[in-house]
Amino acid sequence: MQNPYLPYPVRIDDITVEAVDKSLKTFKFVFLNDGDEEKFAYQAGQFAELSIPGVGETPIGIASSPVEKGFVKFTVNRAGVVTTHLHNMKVGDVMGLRGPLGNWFPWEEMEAGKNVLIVGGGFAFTTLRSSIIYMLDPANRSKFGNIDVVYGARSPGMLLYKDELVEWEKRDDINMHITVDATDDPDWKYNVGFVPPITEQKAPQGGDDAYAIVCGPPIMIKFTQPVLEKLGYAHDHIIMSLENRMKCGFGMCGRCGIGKELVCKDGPVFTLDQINKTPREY
Amino acid sequence: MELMGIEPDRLHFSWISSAESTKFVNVVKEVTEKVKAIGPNTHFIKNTAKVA
Amino acid sequence: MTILKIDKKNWAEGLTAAANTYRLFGPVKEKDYHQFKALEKGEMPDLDMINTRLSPKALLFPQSEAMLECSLDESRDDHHIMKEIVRDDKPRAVVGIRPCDAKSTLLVKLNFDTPDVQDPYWLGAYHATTFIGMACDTPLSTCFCTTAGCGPYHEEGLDMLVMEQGDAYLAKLLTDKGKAFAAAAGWSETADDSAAFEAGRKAAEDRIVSTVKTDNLAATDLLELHGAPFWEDIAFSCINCGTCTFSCPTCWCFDIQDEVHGKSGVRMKNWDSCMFPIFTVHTTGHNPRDAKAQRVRQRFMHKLKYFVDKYDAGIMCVGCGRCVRQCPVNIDIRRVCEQMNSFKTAESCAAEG
Amino acid sequence: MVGYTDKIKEIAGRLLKECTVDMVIGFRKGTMPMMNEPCFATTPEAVDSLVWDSNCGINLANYLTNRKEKVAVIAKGCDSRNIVTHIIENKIKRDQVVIIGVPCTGMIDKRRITDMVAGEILDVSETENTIKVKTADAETLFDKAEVLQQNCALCIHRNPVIFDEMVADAIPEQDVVDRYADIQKIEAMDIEDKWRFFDDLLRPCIRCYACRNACPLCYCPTCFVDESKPQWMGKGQDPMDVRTFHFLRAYHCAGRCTDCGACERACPVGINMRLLTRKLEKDCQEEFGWEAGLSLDQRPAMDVYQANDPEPFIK
Amino acid sequence: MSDWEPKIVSFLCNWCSYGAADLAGVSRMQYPSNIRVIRIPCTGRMDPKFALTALREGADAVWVSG
Repeated sequence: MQNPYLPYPVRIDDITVEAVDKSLKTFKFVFLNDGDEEKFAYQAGQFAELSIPGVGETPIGIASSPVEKGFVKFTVNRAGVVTTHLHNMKVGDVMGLRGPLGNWFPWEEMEAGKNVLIVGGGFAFTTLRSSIIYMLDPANRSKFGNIDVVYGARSPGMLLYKDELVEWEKRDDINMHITVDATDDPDWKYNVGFVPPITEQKAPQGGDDAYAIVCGPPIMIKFTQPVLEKLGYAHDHIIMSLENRMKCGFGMCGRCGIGKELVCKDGPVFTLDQINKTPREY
Repeated sequence: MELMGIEPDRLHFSWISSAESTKFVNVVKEVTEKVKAIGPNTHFIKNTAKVA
Repeated sequence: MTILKIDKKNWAEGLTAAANTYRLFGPVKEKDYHQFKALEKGEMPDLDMINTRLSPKALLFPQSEAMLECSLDESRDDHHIMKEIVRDDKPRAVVGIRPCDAKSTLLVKLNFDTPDVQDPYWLGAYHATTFIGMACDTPLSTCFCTTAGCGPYHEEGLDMLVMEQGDAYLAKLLTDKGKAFAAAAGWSETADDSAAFEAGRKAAEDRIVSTVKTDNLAATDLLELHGAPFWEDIAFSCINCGTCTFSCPTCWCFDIQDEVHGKSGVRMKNWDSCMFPIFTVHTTGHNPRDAKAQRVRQRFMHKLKYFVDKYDAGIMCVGCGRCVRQCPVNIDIRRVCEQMNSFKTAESCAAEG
Repeated sequence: MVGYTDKIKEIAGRLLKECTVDMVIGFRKGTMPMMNEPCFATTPEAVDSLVWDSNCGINLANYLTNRKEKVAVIAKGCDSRNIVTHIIENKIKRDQVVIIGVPCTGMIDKRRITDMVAGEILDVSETENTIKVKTADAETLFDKAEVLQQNCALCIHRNPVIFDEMVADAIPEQDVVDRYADIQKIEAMDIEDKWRFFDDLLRPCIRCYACRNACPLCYCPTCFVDESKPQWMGKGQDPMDVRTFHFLRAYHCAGRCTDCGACERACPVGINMRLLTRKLEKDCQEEFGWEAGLSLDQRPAMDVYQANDPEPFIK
Repeated sequence: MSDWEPKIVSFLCNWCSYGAADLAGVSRMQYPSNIRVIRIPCTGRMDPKFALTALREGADAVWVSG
């Protein structure tokens, strides 16, 4: 019987500081035992538990994409005991990784030529980056209609994966709308303003073949939801990734429950009408 | 602490002004002697979590 | 279904015989209440009790159990790599468990034994344990097992059901685990006295005084029940201690904690309770269930609504009455279930009115 | 305390009718013998579910912490002292609470009675100083003084020290000769016996925190047990962690505890943790001459420094 | 038992005892090396949690000096 609590040993291969105030770092992990990477096959939208022996575990969305082989990437915001300890670790340190956990974005439905709108805010852009790279992969790009991305952060320094954002900006098969809440940088080429109004101006019309994936702080989700409804996105086409306190990550310890569903096992990805059927306890 | 079963000599308090370096040295010696007299701490020790 | 007749005289030596292949557990009286404990050599389970104060779930799901260990000593080459702690899954036998507690193991099994992921610690203990149940002839006034999906002579979850008859015991062997234990104990004198079990069951069930109606829990809409007006009144007196969840046989929530001593780290699984605020608090400090009433609502909704909808196996309660007896402020699940069951949503009473 | 129930209903009804308070906190009949459930009444009609007898051992001051609205609370001697401590520690303002004082002749010890009586207790009724316990096949009569909770048997503050209304006129205080006999017995033991005594006392603890949560003195937003930065103690069942928890919980009650017995009453496994808090209460009394919560204008002993504070242990 | 050296965790108040220790060191006075010094701003910062944790982690004695 496979022990679901036992993490795969991994080594930190590379650390890149994402945010200007060093609160966000992207960690690139490499599996120590070669058989583990196949066992860790995951889909875009899933998360995993980063396990530091003697300190604890923390659930983080997988930032690398299933099409990127040989490593797994996570972007971690320094918040609690485990994440602070992780931020103090250096390349070459050994730790653990448990997963992949939870469900993923409904790729089967969306791969039928559907248009996809991605709305991201702050550091919740990790699983969205994984999705974008998955969709832009030559093998998969043809399965989707057009792809729009609205991604906002507090300031230019807080944007994640800046180099990749610039790269995607150049491509023609994806239209990027990057925004920041405010900036005093004169040559800031992109939008300025909060995500909901920018979504209202730039996002395409909804319809039964359009899906919207929304990930970000609760305040952003609260104000983006009416905008998407106005644009005609049906409730079962608005997809969200929820966050809750988690320990086991595979639906046994009972703490991440919202009504009948467990965020870690039946989620973290839910459609809006699923969420409307559960009590607001996340 | 005493009621709980920890030897009184395991806990020392003192009041030393920053000028009284001699008193400091004497108190250190006295405390060390007393602790040596009662031996290592066996009661309030937790080396591994004794659980199921 | 073979039924054995065991004379009380050779009940003790039967158990001692079984003790060399099984590690025996049973109720032992400590201070002023009974508790399930490992029985020393030759120690007999003390059966003159109605039920133990805390549930026997600690036998399969200890309050704190070390799961993984690792060395943090940099000099070793396997430092920081977690290794599973080997469990001693030698055969064990629990003698004297009541049918309601045995049924609770099946409800808890729904959580720890799901098709795609299984908990090796709980299942390892479960498969290694043989449950020797004692039929319950003198239920308490707070027992409502007959209306909570089981009963004083219920057989689900048990490997052997033992019933007292004069100066002998009648033991109904239910599973081959039960047969194996009977063989190890050397009991073999059969007696097809199923009528005695039937009569015993009838008599015991009539002595149950308190009942619980759960018929339209499943039908009521989840969100309506969640927004019902009576939660504030139910939760007022609650002091948010963990007594009800820790004494309940069907509560399975746990916490994972790491502890380091010197150069060795341990990852352990501890009981946890939805009554504690830190159960759901996020690292940012946001707590989805911040108010006391939300937490009390979560406990009863999970037991009497979410579980009913999710597993469709009745309520997540076996009616043992421990939470009623142990609650320091006497919050009574029977009264809560009554209010939840008879809760009329706005439009349904309009329809009737 | 037999006639108190009607007087309490009358006062509570009046307070609610005149809207001097938004809510009255009291007890309602429990669903089990010797148990009552704290409840709140907001309408004059709801008042007749209120009840008062010798099973109201839970401390109602616990429900006053950080309350915003105007509240009436029924308080026996020790509860009223806790309300004084609450007011001194700014957990509630004096004008915000109307105290319905109850001269208390003691609460009965549910655990001891259940232990003395064979079989399940079906009903318990009481007269002024006798308790009648009915089981399926027997009926026994106890003298109330014989089955009191230990803290009520030793209690020297049965009349509330602070009140706005009084349910009955004051009753004579008990003059208890030696209140700390059991503590002195433990203090006389040698180190090894003390250690084993507390090892045995705290072994059944299942860390459900009923003692901490039943106590009105414990209102920290994050208890030291739950702190993770740094994490002071383990969360498991290691005997040292259990002992550290009980040690520090009792330590926080030094000079504040009124010995109402709610912690011992709430404990599912019946641990007599009051031995720790009463040791501290004894020290406060002997060294600082201080008893918790007696008057609003006197600062607690642990909160103020006097030149003549005894400090024999400082070198 | 003779060669056993006790480990004493000592909480020294930054201004008084720590100053005295500093003065003792400056004037080259010899004192036993069993004490492990933890500097605290003042004995007001001292807390029973510290003493208990020290003993639990293996200290043989705790010395608080203001």
